[in-house]
Amino acid sequence: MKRISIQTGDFDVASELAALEALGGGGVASFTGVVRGEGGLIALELEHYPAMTQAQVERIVEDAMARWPLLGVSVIHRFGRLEPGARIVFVGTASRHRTAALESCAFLIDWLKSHAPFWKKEHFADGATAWVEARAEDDAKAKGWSA
Amino acid sequence: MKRISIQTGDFDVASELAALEALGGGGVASFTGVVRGEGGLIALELEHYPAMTQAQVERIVEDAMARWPLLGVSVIHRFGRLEPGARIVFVGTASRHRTAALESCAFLIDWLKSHAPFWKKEHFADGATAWVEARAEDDAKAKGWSA
Amino acid sequence: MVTIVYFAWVREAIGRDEEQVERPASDTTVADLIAMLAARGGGYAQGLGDATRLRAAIDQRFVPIDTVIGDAREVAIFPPVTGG
Amino acid sequence: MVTIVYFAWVREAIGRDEEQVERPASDTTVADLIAMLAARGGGYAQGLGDATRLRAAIDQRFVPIDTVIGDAREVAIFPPVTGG
Repeated sequence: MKRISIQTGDFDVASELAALEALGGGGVASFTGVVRGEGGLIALELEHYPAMTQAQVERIVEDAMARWPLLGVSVIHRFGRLEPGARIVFVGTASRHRTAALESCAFLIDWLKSHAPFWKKEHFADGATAWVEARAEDDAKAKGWSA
Repeated sequence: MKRISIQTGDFDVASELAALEALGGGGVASFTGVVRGEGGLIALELEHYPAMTQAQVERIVEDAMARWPLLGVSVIHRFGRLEPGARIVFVGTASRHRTAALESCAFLIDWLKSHAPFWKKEHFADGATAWVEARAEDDAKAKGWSA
Repeated sequence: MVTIVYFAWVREAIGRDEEQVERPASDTTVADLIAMLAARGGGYAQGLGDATRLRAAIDQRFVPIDTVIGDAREVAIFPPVTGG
Repeated sequence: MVTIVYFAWVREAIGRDEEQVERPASDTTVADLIAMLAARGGGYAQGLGDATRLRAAIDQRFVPIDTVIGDAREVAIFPPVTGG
């Protein structure tokens, strides 16, 4: 099972997990990213490169499925305006091996952070806005997987 | 938030995750273990040491919260008779740092596999039964975290 | 008296999940206790005959099998755990 | 002609998300193209003036900034990504 969705709307984590559980692998790992509302942030605006995003995420998922014995992968990434508490991203993986499920989930979220063509703009209560700067740390984490 | 439950009934993964997401950390990781129905298995019977289990899991969760900057941890472990497809165990963690959420989730499930006082008995379609043998691999994984 | 509790196939072999035994000398180890119980023969010999396959807890804490029992109230004897 | 697409603050500085430009010599690199565009001044200078802050994709594949454009149909210029 391979499910990839780049969408504006929210998603149902329970149904994603249920689909992964139903694959019979025995182990399902997930990571969900949520907008944090600190520092007066009132919204996050996510822009992406539509012509590239889906294909890019497909490749990342294929990489993960080649690297770990996975029965299923689900990746959902939202774009548009998201308020604090809103889900941004979901990665779910199913495997017979819990380590494969957990590691591939970490790999995919690291990769999305550093290689998926998304950009985040912060909107604050005082009207200020700021584009989020990429963190060298994220890049280093994603590179760590290429060893 | 710290939630630990040792129970016979099923649980609602969505509500566990929603509670973790609501903590505002931005990152929620989870692992769900499900009974595999292969090799003619018709049920798994989980026995545990009630006087010990809750306290033992509490200590493991405290260890994880001391080691990683976690906002919340949820651990659910079922016992009794479980059929293929049934959830056995759930670990959910919330943190501001995705690596902390994912690593602590892996740590907790490794620890539950090797240190929680549960024993599994397999029931097969032909009437045969067998106690699951501990795997040296699980023990090694849990030991890996003590470094 | 000391309470001894058994789990999994140890419990099944012995045919009971708990019993009281006379408190042994305080320098008795769990391994010694296992040997004493195994000497009863039958299901005890079957469930407790090979201490290398057994693990233990004293008063709900895992301990190495050569730990002395001291003033323990409850000693648990079981195979390696298989949770998760 | 080559399509150039911009994202995030590069797009905001330039004030457009896409444009067509005359196809440059095939040995032109993305860095060369960025320098040519930045020379237009104004928002272009602001968004493209510091190539060390920029990343690129050619025909929807990430490439190092010194990659030659060749017969690319679409060149994308943007800041380091911040997804996930």
